[in-house]
Amino acid sequence: MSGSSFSQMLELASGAVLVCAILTLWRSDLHAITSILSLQGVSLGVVAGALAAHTHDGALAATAAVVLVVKGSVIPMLIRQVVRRVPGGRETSPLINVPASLVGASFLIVLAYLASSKITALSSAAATRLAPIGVATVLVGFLVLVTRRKTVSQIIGLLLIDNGVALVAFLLTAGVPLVVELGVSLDVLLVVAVLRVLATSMGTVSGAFDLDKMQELHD
Amino acid sequence: MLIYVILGLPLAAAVAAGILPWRRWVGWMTTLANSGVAFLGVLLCAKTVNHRALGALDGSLRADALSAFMVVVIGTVSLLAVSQTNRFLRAEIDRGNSNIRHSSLYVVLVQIFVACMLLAVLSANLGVMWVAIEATTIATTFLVGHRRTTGSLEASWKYVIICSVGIALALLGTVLVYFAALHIDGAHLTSQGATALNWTSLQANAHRLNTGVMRLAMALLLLGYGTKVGLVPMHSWLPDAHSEAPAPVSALMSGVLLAVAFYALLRFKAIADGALGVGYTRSLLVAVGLGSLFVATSLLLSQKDYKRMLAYSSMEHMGLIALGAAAGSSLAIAAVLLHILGHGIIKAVLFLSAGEIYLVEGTSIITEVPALLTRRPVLGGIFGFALVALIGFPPFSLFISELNMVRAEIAVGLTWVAAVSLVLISVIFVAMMTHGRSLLLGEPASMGDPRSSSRTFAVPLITALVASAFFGIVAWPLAPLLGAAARVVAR
Amino acid sequence: MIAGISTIGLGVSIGASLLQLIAVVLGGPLLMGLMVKIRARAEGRIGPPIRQPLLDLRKLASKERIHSEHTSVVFAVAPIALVASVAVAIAITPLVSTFPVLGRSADLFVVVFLILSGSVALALAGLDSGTAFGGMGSSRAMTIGALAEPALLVAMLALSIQAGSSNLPEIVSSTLAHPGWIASPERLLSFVALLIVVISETGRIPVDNPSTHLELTMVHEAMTLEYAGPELGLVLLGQAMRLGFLFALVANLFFPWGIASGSNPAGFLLGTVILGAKTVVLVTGVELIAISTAKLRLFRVPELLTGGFVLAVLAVVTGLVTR
Amino acid sequence: MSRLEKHEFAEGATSGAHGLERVSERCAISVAELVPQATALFAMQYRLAMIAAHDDLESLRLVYVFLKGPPDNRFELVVQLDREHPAVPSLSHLSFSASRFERENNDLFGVEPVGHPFLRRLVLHQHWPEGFHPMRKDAGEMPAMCLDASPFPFVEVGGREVYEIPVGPVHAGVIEPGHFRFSVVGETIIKMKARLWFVHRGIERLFEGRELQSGVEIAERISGDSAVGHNLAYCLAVEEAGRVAIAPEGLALRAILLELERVYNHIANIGDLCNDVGFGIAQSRALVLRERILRLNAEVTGHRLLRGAIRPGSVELLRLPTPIELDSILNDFEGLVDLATTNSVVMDRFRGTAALSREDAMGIGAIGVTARASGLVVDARRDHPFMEPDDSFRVICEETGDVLARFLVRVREVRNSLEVIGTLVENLSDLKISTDIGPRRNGSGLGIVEGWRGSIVHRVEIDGYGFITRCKIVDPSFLNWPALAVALKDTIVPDFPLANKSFNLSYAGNDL
Repeated sequence: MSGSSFSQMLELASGAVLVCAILTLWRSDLHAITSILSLQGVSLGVVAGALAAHTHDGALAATAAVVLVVKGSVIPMLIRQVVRRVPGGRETSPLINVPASLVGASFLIVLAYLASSKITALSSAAATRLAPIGVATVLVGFLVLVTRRKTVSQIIGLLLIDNGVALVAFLLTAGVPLVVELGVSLDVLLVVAVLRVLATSMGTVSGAFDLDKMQELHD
Repeated sequence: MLIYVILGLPLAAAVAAGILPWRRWVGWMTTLANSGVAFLGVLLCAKTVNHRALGALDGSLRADALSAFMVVVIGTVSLLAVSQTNRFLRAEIDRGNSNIRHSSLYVVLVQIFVACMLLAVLSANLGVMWVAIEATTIATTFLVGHRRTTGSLEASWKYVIICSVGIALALLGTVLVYFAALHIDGAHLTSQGATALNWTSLQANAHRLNTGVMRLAMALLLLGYGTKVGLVPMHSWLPDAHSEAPAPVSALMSGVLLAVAFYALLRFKAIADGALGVGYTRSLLVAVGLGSLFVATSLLLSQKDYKRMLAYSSMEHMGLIALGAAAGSSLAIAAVLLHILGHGIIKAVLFLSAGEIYLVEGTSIITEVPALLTRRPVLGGIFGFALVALIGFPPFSLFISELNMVRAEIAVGLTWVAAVSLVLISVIFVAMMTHGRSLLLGEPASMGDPRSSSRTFAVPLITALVASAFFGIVAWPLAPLLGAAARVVAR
Repeated sequence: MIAGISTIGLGVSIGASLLQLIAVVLGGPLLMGLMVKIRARAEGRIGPPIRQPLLDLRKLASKERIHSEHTSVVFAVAPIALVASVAVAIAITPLVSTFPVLGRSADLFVVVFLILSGSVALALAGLDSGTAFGGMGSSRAMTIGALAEPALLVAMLALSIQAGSSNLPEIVSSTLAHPGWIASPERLLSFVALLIVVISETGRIPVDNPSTHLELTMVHEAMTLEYAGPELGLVLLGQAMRLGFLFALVANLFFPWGIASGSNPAGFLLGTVILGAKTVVLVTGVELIAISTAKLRLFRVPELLTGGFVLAVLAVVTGLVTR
Repeated sequence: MSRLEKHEFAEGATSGAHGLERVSERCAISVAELVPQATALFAMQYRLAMIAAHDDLESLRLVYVFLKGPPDNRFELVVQLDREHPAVPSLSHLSFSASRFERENNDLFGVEPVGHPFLRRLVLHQHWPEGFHPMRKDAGEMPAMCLDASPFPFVEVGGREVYEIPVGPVHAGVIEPGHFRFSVVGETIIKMKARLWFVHRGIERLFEGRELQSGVEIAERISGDSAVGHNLAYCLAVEEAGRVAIAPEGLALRAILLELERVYNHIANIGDLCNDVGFGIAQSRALVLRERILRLNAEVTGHRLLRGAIRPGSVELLRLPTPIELDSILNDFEGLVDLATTNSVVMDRFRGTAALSREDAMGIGAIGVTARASGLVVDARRDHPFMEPDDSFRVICEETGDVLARFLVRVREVRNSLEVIGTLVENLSDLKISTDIGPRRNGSGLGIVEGWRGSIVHRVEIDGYGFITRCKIVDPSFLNWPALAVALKDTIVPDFPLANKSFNLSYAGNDL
């Protein structure tokens, strides 16, 4: 892969990861959000794949394959099963409305850019310059997590954060060592599986897919 | 070899408990496995006390004095907690809240939980350590939600979400550290590869890491692992999870899980101190430590539920430990480690006896359980002594460790921090005494059934109390080990 | 780049601007007619001929002027202000040639200001008529505009960061020089953001339904309900010119190929034809989107526009990151 | 029930005319008994379907028609009133519908409901002179209209930032006239008041003195889109008054026409709903489909709007719809529904918009599609059937009461109606069924038909010479218009056309 097309590919795929994060804030149809999440997983896999092709790194290529499978299809599939049980299939009552959270997201993106200046200063590699995009994805994930009230939306927020961290990891260090990466992917998968079970039993025990309905514990 | 056995014991116990249907003897078998861990931990201490480190699996696993000490803490507290598992499961089954299958799952998950914590402290690689700590979250989720009530499900939901977010931030921090390690002195190093995340090499090269990246990384790590420790601002899962989880699980989580997460912070602190000097991490730790102390104090004052009271007390002690670590001297770290051990044992005793109180009284509201000492002298006595120990009365070891932490803080110039923390400790002291008095003393409304607590319950707990008092009076068996462990991370 | 202007001569520049103006004055209504036609065809109808808007304009021009007695001078001036502001914007923007008259002043902020002042004039006219619908339309249009204009500015900013200048002819010229730019994330993002803004500013579905006659749902139509005769013609012409201008601008910012960069009259003619082709493609695409979707709930329109705004911000940040 | 003094309905309590179980009772009571009797009936879950006033020259007579089903129960309370000072105690505290009927009778007959809390003009606008009651036999010539009439008293909503938007009565587009006044804060509707009766044509008066057969032409034009519904109700009422029974095949033929009318109107409405959210492509498909059905209608009855096929005592079709035609319509219809339901913007516009709660629907006494979309199980085809319901027939309900619910009720009813038609045509061979409606006798009859909007009720009285003396009509729109105002609360202004279309109420049927 030539240098410029490699960096262009990297830019597009990383950009897609962040755009997907924005789209999850934008849409309230949970089915659509799940598809967006899947797209984000694929974009992440493409980032890893492009890096692997560029550096001829076999371990990284394996990681890319794992990411594609786990984040592109397995996790969205698990989430889709939870979404099916949500009546209406929509995020109906975010704590702050969509326009406000979108404006918030734009602030977070700028913040991420400013906060990452120290990181990007350290290396002039094409990939390193894109690190703020990953950081921004993490912050947008935070926003989703904090402002959305459906259990599914919270899982999605968590995954956005996780994908953002993964993007930073790929861009900065071409992925953490394979054994760690496998552990990380496995952990994420297990967390989603655990959350899926929890969301389901919360739905059956108290009929709550809405976290506002779960306010037993407080001080 | 020793390391393999230590890791293998709980795993083997988990496999066995997974295959066999739950019986009492399965519970005892896991207790045996955990006592093995504790014993081997002591052995490991003996081997590492003279600053030697043991390696295994091509250097992926590594045990130095600090790891060995943590193994002992994990072994001891899990031994205490697991020794009560049979009683707890029997009671749950008798009440129809659980069945054999759930009980099996419970035993398996507890052992996996213990194994993950052991892996976290024995790993040489900071990435693997991250994976292990994240795995503890997964293993404990269903333990927290074991009772499957609305409250416990909500608690486990909060627990998983908040801790996963925190741990994701920690991963981001770890990635940044790795990134810094790959760009030592501004040059890109690719040859380092996997060993770049080994904390020994990181610590050796610490002074050459990029300071800007390390600042960001350390802040993220403190926020991330701080979530697992239960430090502000991401502490809100802690009281819910600890009060909703079954008593042995609360004991394990409060007693060691928080400490293991703090162990991760200590490791990173050593690296960050090398790169940035002590000042940066110190100010961060002081901020979160005082914050946690403050939040814990304010919520302890008006607490009505004794299990939540214990949970907030955990937050308080984690705050104290963070302040101790902020001081960072050898003395301070040694005190921190002693505090970790003392708090682990005492908190385990308290949660286990609180579980017992809940079992016989059926409520966790303080005012609904008056005059416990009169009605159930053994149970009340254990709870009372443990509470006294927790508040920091001599002769228990927490007194010594708190005293030494304060001394260390003053020694490094954090006098105002020490002063503020002492004030807050005093307030907590009063609050806990008040709650304890209304729980333990007073006129019994009715005598109830004076069922005496069983020996399997009382003996381990009393032994633990005595041990804690013993270490409070004579520190010599521990002193060299603590010193050796402290030197691993202290400057 | 700017040096080129001196070589080309003022006369040619004025000629280019005039050509642009004529192209948009005729082309804007035709584009509107095209959109109606596309929709009609998609719905299985024959629909009015594409030149229908031009015929309508001719018809309206020959009618007598009628003013409500409750209106003031604002009502009479607003259509002229609308047409004039758009005309100036058209004249100075590189649509057919990269060297229109006053090309140096064709800063993208100036153009945004001109577009905005046309919207304000119409909104004032809606308020001036004093009817319930006029006020309602104005308030809705201003709400939408308040969200669309920042998105427009920020999206343009992203382009100017990439080109290193906020001068429109320069942006167009440097895009010509770097064809690889069009696949860059910031270009794609700002393209989507601009498209959203253009759809909302021209009152197309899903933001506004130009073909509805239900007073209560209208946005842009509601402001102009009180107009009749030649003044209605002016308003419609202004709106058509704005539509033509915005689409031509977007087309040229992102796909500038074919624009005349010399003083050859043949090049101008070719540029006009290619510009027409580009805008027709763009308009067809937008109308196809409009056909396949429905009008958003009024309170979801801000979601769409702030989404466009965030994409624009994203474009700026990506531009800064990848520089 | 025990407190009611029963009077047998002229010829036996159970009218076995159509082989259906039906309990019809009539009970003449004094003015004083009205409130307790009505209270008892409401307590037994009866609904008030109409209050028909009659001018018998020497006295005025009110007939309160109460309905309950299933099983089909009809109860009439008859009250004789003094012609000079006609006054009855108001039932408005018992039933919201009653308050509207009472206002109607106050305007048209001058029957004063004593104790009505809200006695203002309903049917007659302010320019009609005070004291003129057009339905009285002695009303005489049309009086001069007053020019200085007071404006219609709308309830003004006070408060900061509340403003009013008046719309109509003349609208943009080809719509019947009605004036709406919105009190709005920002874009949110606080209160909507509808002013109707701009097309009051005196239809009921036109029936009087006509021959039974020639009532059909008027009945079919009460509300143009409900030609079958109104005409069938009229014919059923006339047949009941004349004690005539139609053969089951004839009733099945009539049911086919009724369902055809339902199908083409529902499909048109589904298209209109899509158009109101700017999804024109769905509407054009709906219009194409509607046109196909109209052409089918023309082949089946000779008239695109199904007029002229049903007459008192008879029904005549040119041909039956074939299963292939029905299948093809269903197939195209499913394509249309898919197009709309898979568009997330369309669904977003429909969902949650102008929701009418079950309680509100019940309190207002809503019927038909409106009621069923709010979860009320009411359908005259089940409650007051004129023929044994087909096995494939289902009462279709949704729970949420929003635009989406009304849309879905229509969608599912179209499917069900096509299925019902399909099974009905299987067993039919005769296309013409006719029964002599003589010998002449006087009497009264009630016709209840579930038109596509809801239950249409006609109450006809005939004399012994084959003429109509009174025809009282209740279109479902009369009962459902107030529901629109309730559902609009907290809806935003731009959603009004959509909400209005989802109720799809008739102006002509209401105004009469």
